Amino acid sequence: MSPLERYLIVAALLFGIGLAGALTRRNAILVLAGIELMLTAANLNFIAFWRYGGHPADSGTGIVFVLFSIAVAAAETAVGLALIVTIYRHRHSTKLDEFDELKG
Amino acid sequence: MAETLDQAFVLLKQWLVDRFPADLQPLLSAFLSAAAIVGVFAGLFAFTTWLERKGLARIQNRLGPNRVGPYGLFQPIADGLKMLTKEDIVPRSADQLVHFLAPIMKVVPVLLAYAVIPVGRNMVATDLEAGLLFFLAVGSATELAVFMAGWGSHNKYSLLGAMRAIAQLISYEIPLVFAALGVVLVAGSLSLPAIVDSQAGYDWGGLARWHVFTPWGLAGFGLFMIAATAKTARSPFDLPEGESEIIAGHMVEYSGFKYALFYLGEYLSLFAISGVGITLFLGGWREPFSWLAWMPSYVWFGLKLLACIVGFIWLRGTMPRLRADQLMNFAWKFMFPMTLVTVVAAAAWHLSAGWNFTGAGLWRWALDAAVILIPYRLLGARHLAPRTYRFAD
Amino acid sequence: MNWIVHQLWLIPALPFLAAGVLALTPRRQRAFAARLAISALAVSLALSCAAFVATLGHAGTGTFRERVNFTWFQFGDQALRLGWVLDPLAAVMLVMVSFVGLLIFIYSVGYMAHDANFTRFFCFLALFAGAMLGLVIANSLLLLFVCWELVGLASYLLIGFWFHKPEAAAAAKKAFITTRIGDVALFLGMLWLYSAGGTLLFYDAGEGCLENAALARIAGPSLVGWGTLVGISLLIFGGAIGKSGQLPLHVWLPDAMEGPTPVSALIHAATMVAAGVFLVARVFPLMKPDWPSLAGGIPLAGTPPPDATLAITWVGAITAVFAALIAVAQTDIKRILAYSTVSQLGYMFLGLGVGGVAVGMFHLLTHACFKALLFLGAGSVIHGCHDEQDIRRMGGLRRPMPVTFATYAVGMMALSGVPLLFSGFWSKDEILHAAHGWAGSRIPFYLGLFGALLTAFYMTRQMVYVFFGQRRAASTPPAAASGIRHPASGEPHESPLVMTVPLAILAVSAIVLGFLGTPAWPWLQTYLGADHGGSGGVELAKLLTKETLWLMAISTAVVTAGIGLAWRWYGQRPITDAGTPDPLQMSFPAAFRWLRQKFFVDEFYAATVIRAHAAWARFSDLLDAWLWGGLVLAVHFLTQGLSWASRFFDEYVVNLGFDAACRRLRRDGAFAAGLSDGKLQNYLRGIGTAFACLLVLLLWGGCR
Amino acid sequence: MDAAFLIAAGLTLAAAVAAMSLRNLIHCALCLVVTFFGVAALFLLLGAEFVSFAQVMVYVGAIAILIVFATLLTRSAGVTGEPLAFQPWLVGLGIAGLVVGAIVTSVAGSGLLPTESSRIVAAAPSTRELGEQLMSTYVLPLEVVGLLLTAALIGAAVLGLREPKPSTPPPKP
Repeated sequence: MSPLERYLIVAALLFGIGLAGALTRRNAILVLAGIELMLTAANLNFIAFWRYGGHPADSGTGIVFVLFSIAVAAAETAVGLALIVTIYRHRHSTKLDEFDELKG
Repeated sequence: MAETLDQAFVLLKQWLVDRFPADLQPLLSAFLSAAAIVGVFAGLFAFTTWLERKGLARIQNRLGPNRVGPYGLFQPIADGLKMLTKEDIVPRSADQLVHFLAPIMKVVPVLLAYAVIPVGRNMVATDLEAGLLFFLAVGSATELAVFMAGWGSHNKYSLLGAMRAIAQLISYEIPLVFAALGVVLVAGSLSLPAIVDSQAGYDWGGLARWHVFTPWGLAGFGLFMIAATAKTARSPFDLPEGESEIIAGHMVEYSGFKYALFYLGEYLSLFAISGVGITLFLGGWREPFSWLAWMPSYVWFGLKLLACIVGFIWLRGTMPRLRADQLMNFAWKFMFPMTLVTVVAAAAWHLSAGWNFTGAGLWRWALDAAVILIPYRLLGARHLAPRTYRFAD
Repeated sequence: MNWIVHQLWLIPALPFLAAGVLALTPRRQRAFAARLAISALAVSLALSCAAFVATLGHAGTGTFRERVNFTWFQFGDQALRLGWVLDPLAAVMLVMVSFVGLLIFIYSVGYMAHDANFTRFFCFLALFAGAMLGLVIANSLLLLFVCWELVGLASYLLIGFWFHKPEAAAAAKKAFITTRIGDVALFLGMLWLYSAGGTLLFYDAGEGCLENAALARIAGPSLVGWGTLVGISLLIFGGAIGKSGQLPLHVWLPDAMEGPTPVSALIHAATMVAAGVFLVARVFPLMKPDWPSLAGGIPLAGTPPPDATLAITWVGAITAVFAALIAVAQTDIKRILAYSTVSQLGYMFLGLGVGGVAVGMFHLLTHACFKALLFLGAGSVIHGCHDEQDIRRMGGLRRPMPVTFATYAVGMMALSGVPLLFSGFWSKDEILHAAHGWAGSRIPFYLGLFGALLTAFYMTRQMVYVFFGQRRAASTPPAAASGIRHPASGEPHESPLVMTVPLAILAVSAIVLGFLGTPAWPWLQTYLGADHGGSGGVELAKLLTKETLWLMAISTAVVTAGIGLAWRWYGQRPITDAGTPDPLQMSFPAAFRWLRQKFFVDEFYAATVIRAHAAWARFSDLLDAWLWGGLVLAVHFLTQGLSWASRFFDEYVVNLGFDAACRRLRRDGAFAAGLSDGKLQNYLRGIGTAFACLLVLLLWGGCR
Repeated sequence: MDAAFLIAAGLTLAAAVAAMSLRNLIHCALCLVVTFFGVAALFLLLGAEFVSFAQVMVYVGAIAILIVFATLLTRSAGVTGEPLAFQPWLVGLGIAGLVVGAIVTSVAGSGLLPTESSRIVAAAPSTRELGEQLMSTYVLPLEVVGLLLTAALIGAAVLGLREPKPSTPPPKP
């Protein structure tokens, strides 16, 4: 197994764990945490491809992409958590399956 | 001779390492550095507790420790023994694991931070390229330790104290980072040894070219040190402990050795952040005047560190504690914009480095000072004005 | 090159900066506003003095002229270059403007102390001073023009400072529009100059438009070239006429009295009107080219051809007398001074025309001092009398306001030209002397003498009205409230120290300044003439001859006659009641009416220019209402008809099919809406399943 | 090297599983922190020093703290009685398993991936080069990210503000 594949599989597992968490947990905060895990897995992929991807001329793109991704994750978490807190204020609950106002 | 004296510790370590087989050498080298750091700074911690108690006593017109040893010098040892022999109490309702891990979480990152601080010429444990970032990243782990202690104790005072402390730490982390950013901008590197090197040389026949001797550097140093005071939760920013309001904040349920670890962690982070402040603005281990170059570099670092510590002690003895809203207002309405301004000023300084016409130096100074002073007047006037109290009206 | 030359831009920049900061300053920061404006101008004054000293050191060795030029922007191969210049002319103007300006600033602190818009006032003042200083140092006609327009803008803002007063707003508009007429001429002249000479820089290492090479290029070898040069000069002079209130564009200047008094002082002494004179002095080589030295030769060999100075001389001389005549019959204290300014500006142009730069500038400098003094004195009087401006309702102020009286008397004597001790005498005498020696005609000289007589007469009349006799305020109620501060009844009082100290300083300088240019020691003439030496009638050797002494005797006699006449009519029989008609009115009712009504110039303009304009506007309005309006209406109806048709088609043809489609869409939409149950994780599940399926499909499909 | 990788990867995955399955939310958050540290370690192993530190700073220093705060603000800390998940939790797990399976299969079976030998190990960009790239090549994305962060900051602050009580309309005169 080449080093790249090792990292890719770790990232895939991390992604799967995050996805499973996001799909199965009721608490909105944990769902958000699961999404963070998925993002992190993506970042790991970026770095792994940057390191072993075979594009020597491209010295910084992977890193820069991950930096942007981290920034986006930070923004997403901030807004997401603010939303959760606001919802909690109105509904006194953070259970995701109780929020279905938007159903068709 | 001076050269040898300067490199004494480096040579000693080299000599020691050379005794061993090549496989072991990197490991041993790292171990020796770590041991030296832990030993020296733990010793400094002991000394500082004594110095602080003595200093505060002077300020408050009393004697301070004077029973154990000459001038109470062995007081820290006695304190340490007492701490070690105390009963380690864990509340029944506490989260055992978190409660146990919190003090470790506090001390370990701080010790990690020392890895990148150059304490002398060629005396840095690891010269990371992103050393400053490493320091800041590791420093942000402290907040977690505070939270773990506060939440794990299952005590409302400790939780309140922890929340307060985290709010404060996060708020002051931003000015801290921005104040350091100006130096990074001018030095063009995140590596702390490289930042020290960027302050090499002398101006005006003998005055070192430290960043603190520029308008933005002076402002940045002040702001950095204020933020550092808040970040290490020292007076006047010691709200997280606030013994008169929330007893001792997140540490209320700790006793014995764990409490000592918290105490140690606080002082170690104080030294670390002072060390970084020195590195960023005060030229690190460099001497202030060219004719003082004969003194070993680590002596200079130690002297500066001592000066910082004394400054902190003095501050603690002088200033009253802030209120929580004052603390936040100060952070977001004054510190944050001002540090942004210093970044702009540093950029202006950097850009104007190429000026060469008559009076360029003066113009540069005036411009840079104006960039800082005008926003300072606009921002500071409101905060530094004499406070008027409105009683129930 | 001296360091000050490089930093010369700071002189106008500092007041500009102060104005900019003040524009953003909240209204309550009064002390800050005053302090900032005054300190900015004080630094400018210090720098101006440094510049002056720098030129001084070189005065003996010939021309001191240092310039800094830079390219503003480049379009195509044409570079638009600006710059600044330091020469004796600019240096004395800088010192004068910043010195007088500074005193007026300080005075304003007292005068405007109760005004709500104190900060705005100082912002405008600083802008005014900065614009004027910029105008002085400009080394390019374009830069000069920019500052010139800024001066106009600032004067507009300041004259209309109390814009809630209709008169003030009207006066501001009048000033702006009237000067704009002159500015159009100046602008045309500038364009012509650029097309003819290829540069607007005054001095540019021999290539500037005031230097011989460029002049020769413009003038050329033919009569056409001569015409070009004279045409450009006359157009530029047209700008000066507008700015300096010469006939026939003088009408705005007296009306500008509606502004606060420090503004009047600033306009009349240091900035606005001086700009016109300075402009002519600056481009004097253009106005009066040194024909023999221009290469190429002149077709009219022998006698030099007439140039623009002819026009300058006549306009100046006629204005001097014309305005002085009007001043005789006015009753508003500031209006008298305003007409006196117009008259004195006429003298300056006369001096420029007949004697060259030094003569005109000397009078400009002395006049700046004593006219600022007079205006500030008048302001002090108005302040002390609780906003009373009518001299008929003053009287006897000598005792309650001693300092004002003393300084005002100095100013009055300087303006009248009382011999030997006062600056006005020397500078006016200089002009008369030059006029006497003018080759063209003797008439300007006689006009000048007559003007001097009138000047002495009306100033004495004003002095007597204001300071002598007895108080007449209570005898009639005040006619109208002037300014935002309503006249309060009460005894007149002396002004505060912040107002009287500038008066005293100005009084001293009104005396001292004259000795810089006496015939015995014509320092200023040599200083300025070092450059413009070949152009004028100043011949230093002859200044102490019999002719000079004779002229001085004549002018002394004329002044004495003027003062005596006025004293006899007004002083000997004290006027006791504000309603009493003027003694002059009793003697010559018809002539007095003409003078009181300012020769009906305003009415004449109203009847001709303004009426023509109004008629044209009415015609345009009719055209708009009927011709274009009708067209628009036709298009309107046409469009409406088309819309009706379109709507009909839309509703009964298109919509039928569309409605059916919509119904279908709604039914299907309802089904799709049922799929989204609002539960977040169900969506996520769907996405995950879809993603997995897609991946499996890809793997299966052999995408490897 | 290999051992380091195994430790880091194992720690990361174990902590991730714990973070997604523990009952106490605070414990979940703390495990999340461990995961992030593990990923940072993986980054270090891959030679991405800067990203590793940035990861620690942002995820541990900011995001984890935010999650903890949100947990405390919504009073969902210490809830132990709650079932692991709601009704069809097996479905969720199955879908996740499907996704992971698909990805792992494609990774393991792919011949497109470069092997280690194809990589000519170029020197990792120094921090300075990284900064220069950010300021030149990627300056536009950088600005956009800055804008995004600002917007997120303002948005979060606005969301977090206490809403004023809906005021009753003033009585009609």
